[in-house]
Amino acid sequence: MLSSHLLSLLIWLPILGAVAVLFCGRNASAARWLALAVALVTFAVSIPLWTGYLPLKPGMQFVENLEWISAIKANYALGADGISVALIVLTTLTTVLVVIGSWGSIEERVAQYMAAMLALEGLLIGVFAAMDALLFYVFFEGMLIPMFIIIGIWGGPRRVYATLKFFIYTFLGSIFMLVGLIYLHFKTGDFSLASFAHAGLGEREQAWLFFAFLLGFAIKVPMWPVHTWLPDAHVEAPTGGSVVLAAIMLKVGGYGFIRFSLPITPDASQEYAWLVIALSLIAIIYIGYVALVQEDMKKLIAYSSIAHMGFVTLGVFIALALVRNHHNVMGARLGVSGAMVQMISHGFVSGAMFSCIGVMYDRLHTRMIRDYGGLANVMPWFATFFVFFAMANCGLPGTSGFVGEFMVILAAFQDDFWIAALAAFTLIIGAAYTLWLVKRVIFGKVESQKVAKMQDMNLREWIVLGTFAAGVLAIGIYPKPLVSLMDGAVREIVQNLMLAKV
Amino acid sequence: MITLAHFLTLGAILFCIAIAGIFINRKNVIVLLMAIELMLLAVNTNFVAFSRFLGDPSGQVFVFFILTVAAAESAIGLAILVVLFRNRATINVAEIDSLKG
Amino acid sequence: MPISKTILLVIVLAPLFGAIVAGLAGRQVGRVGAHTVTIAGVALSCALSIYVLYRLVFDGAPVFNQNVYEWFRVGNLGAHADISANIGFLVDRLTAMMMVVVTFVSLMVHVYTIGYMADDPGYQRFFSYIALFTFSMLMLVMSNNFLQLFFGWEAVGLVSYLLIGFWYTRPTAIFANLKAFIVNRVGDFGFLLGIAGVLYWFHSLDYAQVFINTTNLAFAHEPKTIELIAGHPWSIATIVCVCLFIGAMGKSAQVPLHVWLPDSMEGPTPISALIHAATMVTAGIFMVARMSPLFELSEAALNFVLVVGATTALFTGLIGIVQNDIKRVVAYSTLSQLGYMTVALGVSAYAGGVYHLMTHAFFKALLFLGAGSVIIAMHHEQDMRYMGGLRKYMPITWITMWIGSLALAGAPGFAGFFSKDAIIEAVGESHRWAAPYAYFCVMAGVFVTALYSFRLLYMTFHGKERFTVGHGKSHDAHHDDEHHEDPHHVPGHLDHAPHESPWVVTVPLVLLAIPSIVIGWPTVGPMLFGKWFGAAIRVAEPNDVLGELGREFHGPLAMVLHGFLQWPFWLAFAGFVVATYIWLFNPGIADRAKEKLRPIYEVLSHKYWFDEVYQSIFARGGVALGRGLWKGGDAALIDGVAIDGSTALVSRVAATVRWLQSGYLYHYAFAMILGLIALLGGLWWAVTKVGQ
Amino acid sequence: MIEFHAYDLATILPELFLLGATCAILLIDLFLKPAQRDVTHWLSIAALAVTGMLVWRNKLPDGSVLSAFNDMFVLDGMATILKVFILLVTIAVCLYGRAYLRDRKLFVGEFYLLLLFATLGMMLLVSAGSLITVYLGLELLTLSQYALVALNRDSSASSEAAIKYFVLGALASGLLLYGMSMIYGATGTLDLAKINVVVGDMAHSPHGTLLAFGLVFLIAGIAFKFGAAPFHMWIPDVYQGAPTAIVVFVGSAPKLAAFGMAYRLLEGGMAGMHEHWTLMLSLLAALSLAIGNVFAIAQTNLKRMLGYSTISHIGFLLLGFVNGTPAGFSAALFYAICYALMATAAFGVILLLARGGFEAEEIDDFKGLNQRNPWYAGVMAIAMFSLAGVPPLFGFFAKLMVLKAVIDAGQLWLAIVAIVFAIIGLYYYLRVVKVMYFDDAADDTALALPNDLAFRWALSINGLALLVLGVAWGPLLDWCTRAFGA
Amino acid sequence: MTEQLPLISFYLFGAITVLAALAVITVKNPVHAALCLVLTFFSTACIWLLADAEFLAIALVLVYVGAVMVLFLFVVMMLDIDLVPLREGFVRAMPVGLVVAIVMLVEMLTLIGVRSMQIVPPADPAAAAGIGNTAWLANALFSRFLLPFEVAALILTVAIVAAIPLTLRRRVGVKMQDPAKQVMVTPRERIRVVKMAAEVRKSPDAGATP
Repeated sequence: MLSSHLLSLLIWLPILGAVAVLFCGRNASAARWLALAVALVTFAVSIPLWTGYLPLKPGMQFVENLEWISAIKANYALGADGISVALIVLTTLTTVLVVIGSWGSIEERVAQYMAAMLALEGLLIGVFAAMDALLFYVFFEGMLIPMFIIIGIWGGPRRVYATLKFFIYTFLGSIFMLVGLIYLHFKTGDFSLASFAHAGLGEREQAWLFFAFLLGFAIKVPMWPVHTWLPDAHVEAPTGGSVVLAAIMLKVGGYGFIRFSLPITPDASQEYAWLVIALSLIAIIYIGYVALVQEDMKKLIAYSSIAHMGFVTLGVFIALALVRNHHNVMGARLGVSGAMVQMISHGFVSGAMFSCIGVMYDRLHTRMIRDYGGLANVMPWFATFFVFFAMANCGLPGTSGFVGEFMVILAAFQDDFWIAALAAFTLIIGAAYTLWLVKRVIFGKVESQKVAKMQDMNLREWIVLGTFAAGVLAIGIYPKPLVSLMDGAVREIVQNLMLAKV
Repeated sequence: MITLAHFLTLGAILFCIAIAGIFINRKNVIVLLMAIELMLLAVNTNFVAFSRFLGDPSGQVFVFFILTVAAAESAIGLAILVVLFRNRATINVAEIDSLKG
Repeated sequence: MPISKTILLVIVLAPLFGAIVAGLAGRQVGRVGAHTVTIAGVALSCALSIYVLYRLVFDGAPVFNQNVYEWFRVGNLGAHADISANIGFLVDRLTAMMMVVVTFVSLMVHVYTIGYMADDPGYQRFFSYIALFTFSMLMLVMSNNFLQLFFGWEAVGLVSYLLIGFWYTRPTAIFANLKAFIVNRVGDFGFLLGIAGVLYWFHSLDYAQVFINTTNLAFAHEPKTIELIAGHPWSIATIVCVCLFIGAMGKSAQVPLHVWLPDSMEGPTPISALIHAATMVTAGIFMVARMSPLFELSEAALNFVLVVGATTALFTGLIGIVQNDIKRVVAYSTLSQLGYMTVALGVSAYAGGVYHLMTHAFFKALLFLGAGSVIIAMHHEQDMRYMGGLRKYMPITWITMWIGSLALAGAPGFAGFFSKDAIIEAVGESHRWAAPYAYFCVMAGVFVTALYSFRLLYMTFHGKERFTVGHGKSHDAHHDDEHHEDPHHVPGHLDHAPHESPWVVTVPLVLLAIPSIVIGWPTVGPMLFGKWFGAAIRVAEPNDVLGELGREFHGPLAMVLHGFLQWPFWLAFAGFVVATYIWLFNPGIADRAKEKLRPIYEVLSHKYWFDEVYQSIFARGGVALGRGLWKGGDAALIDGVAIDGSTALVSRVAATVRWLQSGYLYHYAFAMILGLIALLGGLWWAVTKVGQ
Repeated sequence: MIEFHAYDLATILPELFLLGATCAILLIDLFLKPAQRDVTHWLSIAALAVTGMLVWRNKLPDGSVLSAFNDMFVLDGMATILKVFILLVTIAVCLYGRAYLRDRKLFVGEFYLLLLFATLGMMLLVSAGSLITVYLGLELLTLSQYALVALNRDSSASSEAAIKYFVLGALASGLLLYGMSMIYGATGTLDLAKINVVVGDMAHSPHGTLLAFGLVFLIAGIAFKFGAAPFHMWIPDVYQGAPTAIVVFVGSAPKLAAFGMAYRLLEGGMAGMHEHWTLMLSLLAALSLAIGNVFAIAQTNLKRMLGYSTISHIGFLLLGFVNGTPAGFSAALFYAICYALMATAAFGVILLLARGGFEAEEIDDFKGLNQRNPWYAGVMAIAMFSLAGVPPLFGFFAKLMVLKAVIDAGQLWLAIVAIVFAIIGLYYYLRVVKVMYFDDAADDTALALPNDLAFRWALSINGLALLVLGVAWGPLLDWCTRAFGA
Repeated sequence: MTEQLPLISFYLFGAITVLAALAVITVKNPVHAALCLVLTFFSTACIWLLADAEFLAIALVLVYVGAVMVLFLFVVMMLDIDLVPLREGFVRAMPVGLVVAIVMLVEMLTLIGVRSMQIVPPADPAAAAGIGNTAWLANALFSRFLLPFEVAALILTVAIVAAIPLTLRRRVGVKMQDPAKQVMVTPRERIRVVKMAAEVRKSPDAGATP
């Protein structure tokens, strides 16, 4: 019973919890505790999802399929494969950490904040679990609202600009996708992803749909040149918002490529793989250079997120190139797996980095690099964590940051030396901007009086950063469980690519 | 003999005069109401003509109703006009522009 | 009986355990606890390494090659089709030798550190780092696959980064460690590509599998060349080897990626000894030797190696002559010696390279620790111009430093002699097109080496004391090292007379001095000419220069005697004489020579302007580029024009067109009529169109 | 001689009841003191409710059509569903308006009477079977509306709005009548069913031109009732000028009636000219989308902004017609219902905030509403997001169905136009949310709400309905689909 | 000649109609405009007579001229509007108005296809049925068009309900007499009975007695 409705439970528990939290009204502590309880329960519920998933069993698992709108054959269809499971668990875990992390940093309208967070969690899980295009779209768009509220209410000075930009940007992308979905419904008569995948589309149709999807997901990822909403959103968002945004929301884009572009428009995806690959490489290098010169820590990390997500898109589409140009199945699977690992890993690393910045911000209320320096003197433990996460951010082996990039670069090389070379350039530029940040923030003498007064981490921050660190280290040292969790799904995706008429 | 064309042409001419009256009129609103009456007159002429030439009474019945409604309409219109005048002390069309943009 | 996996695991994990304890629980266990646990760990793994070496060499235990656990696997079709990466150990004689060298030197450094860092607040942290380094280095040398190799490769880089920046309040230190890491990353960039190439072309990341596949006929059908630039087919072996060697260039500080090593001297001296002399920097040499089966496939790559090595060997040595910072002199000599090793690799004399690696590890660690001892005595004064005449204060250091320098200069009989002489001979034997150039470089290098080695000795231990003791006034305001604990320090001014360092410092010196003298005698025969490494190093028949030399080899003694008749010896001797004349008898010459040879001096003292060029092109250029892309690309174009521009346009349009809603009735009516007319017109048009 | 049958009366029973009730209320109201006006209020609501029940009782089995009074009056699925929602919305209008009217000394019986007459007109309109019934129902509705708009006779704004509305409205009905005369001339009958038959035959004969000519005028009249560009000019002025309590009405129920009228005239009468009117309507729709959204951006007055947004929504609604199949009409009907609900919710909040002497109609009046009253801020936010068409709210699915209809019709360009302007439209809806949630209130005191529980409950339910229907909109959609026998 | 008479009269009345209509929208004084409109109605009524719609012709005259136009004139008089400023912009608007009207007219006539409509009217059905036009009309009106007839009544009600509250207002301080009140007066509202002390006459010799 429970296990058969696990996904529904995961979606609706947080959303109903959010409603409950709203009713806490002005009672802040009640709201906090209730939110934490809900988040923890949700996380607990997501564990059996992970343990109960059978990696070798093909197809979706935990499937639920209820009729929703009979007139247009839109169903409440849920299901999860390895990739979804991984992302869902990441979501639930991150939400717990976010709730803990914003315990002290959010002072006003706590109930609304926590409620928004929980609602966001539910919607995100919905996105990762939806097997029906319309349902997916509803979650996909719906999650804009809580994030809009979060950034707008608890954000920084330019929050209005940032949040409007965020909303309209994303809406712009996804509404074109909507047209694509409706067109597919026109072709197939229902909204299930499975039947979309067998819509029997012509070349031109596929091309149009591919670009519709591309716009939608590229903005979410985000890919160059539609990335500029992200830095603004991150800079203005409260810490929790940034963490969720970076750790999970961006993943929706990558996930969308896997779920929509590849299965539905395989030929067009292969046709235009070069384009996405080019954009990904631009993201990796161009954005790397841009990150180098940021003066605002959050902006820097935001840009580095874009660069890292570049590896996700690169991995996915390099797989297409491999299948088409070389019929290199293993390479393709390596690339896709790499991309997926990179998504999970980036979830941890970027989440951790933003949490670190949050820790600093709570003390000094500035994100400007120049206001810091010499933190190692006053907050040694924090410095340790920060350097660790920085190393993960520049892809040091032994941390999760390395695994995905490593696999993607290996895969890229199988397609073309130069693609791999350009991608591998991240080793240099990534290290440059990350470690330069470390140098200016953590090392050096304590310059300002304010810094001198900073206290080392408290228990809550310990829990948050500690958990992130554990995840980063675990994936870095022993990625196999993660990879094999997703391997089945990846295999099917790549096989579908092989089946596609080329 | 008078043909249908005659009536329709007359109706069209009246109609156009009415329309022209509505938007070249920079004078008081009453003239607008009159222009509207002209327009209805044109319509009625059409109906009468058609009814005659089709040998079917329903056209003339329609005219009957139009006359009725037009009366009611002008009553309300004039009432509104009075209210307007009481508020503005003018019914100059060119001065009724506080709602715009 | 094979070696048990448990032992190897203990060897690797013991230092890690120490590191974790000392690092995370440093405050709890305290200083003593920290150094006890780490030293215990390293000592344990050192002992076990020696045991493993013994098992391999003397009771012929088979080579150990097993996976510990699978890191990831993509696919489940079957062993060959899948792409999998493992963590595992490959222990043969080469590995074992490295293990011994690493753990032994590391142990020495641990002990030495107790004294050197005695009064440093970061004591525990330091021990944790060096123990961690030992772990990483062991992972590197014991790996049986490229993934783990890369892991160790980057891990040692990380530790090196942390240790160079150990005194993180020093601006120069944190600049140096950033520079070191990034330059290393440039190398790793190539290295990673090399690994990717290996996986692509040799279908595995496992050494053994790869080496089999290089010769495997199963892949004979695949192209052996590829056109990276259209029209220029290159052998894939060349590409792979060059990429891998770029990694080695970064790690082993070969020109032009050598710039980080001298700056790394910002770190505490034990680190310079352990990481930047004995072990980490030799990882590149080890890696190339390990990859000999690959490199043997590509003449071009080996020529490339040869040229790079030779250049490094000579030109970095020259810089050493003009340095005044005692540690930097030693650093440049390290660079030069690494160049020698690389040259050896370049002429396929892998054994020679590795052999020099070993001997060099001992005497260079000795020199560094000696320099450190001097620095302690001088209260962290590193400028040799404020030293002199120290020999009567610190005899042990003095003697051991002499031993080290002689070994370095290749005085017959000392450890360095055997290895270096062999390399030079090998270069002489080699037929590579780059060999003559390399031969000249290494020959000249010998002279240069002797020159700066003895210069160092004389300026430090001999001549008159150029420092003042007690409360005297400082003599010149020249101040070239800005990194001191106490800002009130006046160069060359000591509060009390220098004295010999404590035993924790001197004992390692002595223990390192012994092998610096004797290690050559027993080992040269087997290791250089005796195919001692067995299958670990594979040399194609035509390239086997060491084999050539081996035929003339009649035991160490003969080699020593023969050495006296060789050019290298006389060149070294000449260097010794010149050094003696200039820096011992009439130091004035040095300054006059400096004036005379101003241009050359400029070139050398600016280190060929490498730093300046890199700084201006890559660092500043990168920042400028980034700012351009940010302001110009993101801010101006994408945001300014596309995003905000379009919104601004829309709202401006809205603000203007809204007045079409003029508020006038007749305009409203007019709009309706126009709409009507338009529709009628359209209909008319349609009708007439249909009509025709 | 007078011929009609009992079942005729049975068929129009709801209308008859409403008529009787209205007359009764008219009389009762005469004898009420202003203090007792609530009696009228509740009586009217009761009358509307009972009428609604009767409509429901008269509901026909799917697909069957019943006509009375020599086909002057047609009862079918669409009529039923439209009447139900017209009555619902009108009840909501009564509930929302009371406090506002009372504050402004407008709490008079005429308001309710005109409202009831207008409702009657709408009910007649949506089940009109003949051009005459269409015209008379329309006039019954519009005349009441003119009077309602002018009801606040001391306000110069509302009288200006009224005169504009009146003149343009009269012009529009003149156009409509002219079209009707042409169609009558071409077909020789006023009976829509018969017209449909004749048109089917003669669509491509030379008389076809005459028909098309008449059709153009019909379209103009319909477009005016909807407020589709370029026949939209009255909407912003009326929305801004008229008392809010009346704008709630003008902005909601008549759109449903207009839908019914359009369907009766176009599909019920001119089905044969299908390709003509779909083309014209698609042009009007595109223009409305453009004008509505672009003009709305520049507005600072919320009522006026909502007026322009109405125009854009009408553009969307017309897209459903463009498809021209039952699926398309049901999508359009679905959209009309959805829009009526959204509009009532949005204006309801404006009414809630308005107090004696203070109209909460500037967007800035909503500053910091979230601090002052989170609940109704939430309702307004839901309404705004729903109007903007953000899932999971009702408005999104209405847009979805319409876009689907358009794309099924192969008019991809229209869909693209629609979404491009939907994105522009998003901006001004978000601005309202932004003002409510992100800006700080001028005074942070809790909001003083009118102590009218019925109003507050109704408004809350209205807001939540947008959310609930956003999740479970299937049944309503099915109902709409069945209404067209698809 | 005689069979040409209707045509001639049509042209005559048509001309009057058009000219009067033009005058309606152009003349300066609204009173004149109203009177021109009356003229238009009269001539149109005549034209309807030519179309054998006697009842409607009369109805037009009665309803419009008799009721509506009087109402118009009444309002015009009531709101005394100064005429001078009302000429502004008229000349500016004239040409464009003319152009549009002409274009409109051309389009309409073409699309109606007046050429193809040279139909001669059939015999008057009413006459054929042997009844008058009114009866003919009434038959239709009260049988088939019953429902609309009722609705028309409704509309008139609405007109009343709408017009009264808009225009009727009780001004304070208006000297208006209310018959109801006059009837319902009671005496005590009209006369006030005032009590006052009786006047005592003083005798001249009153104080003379000792």
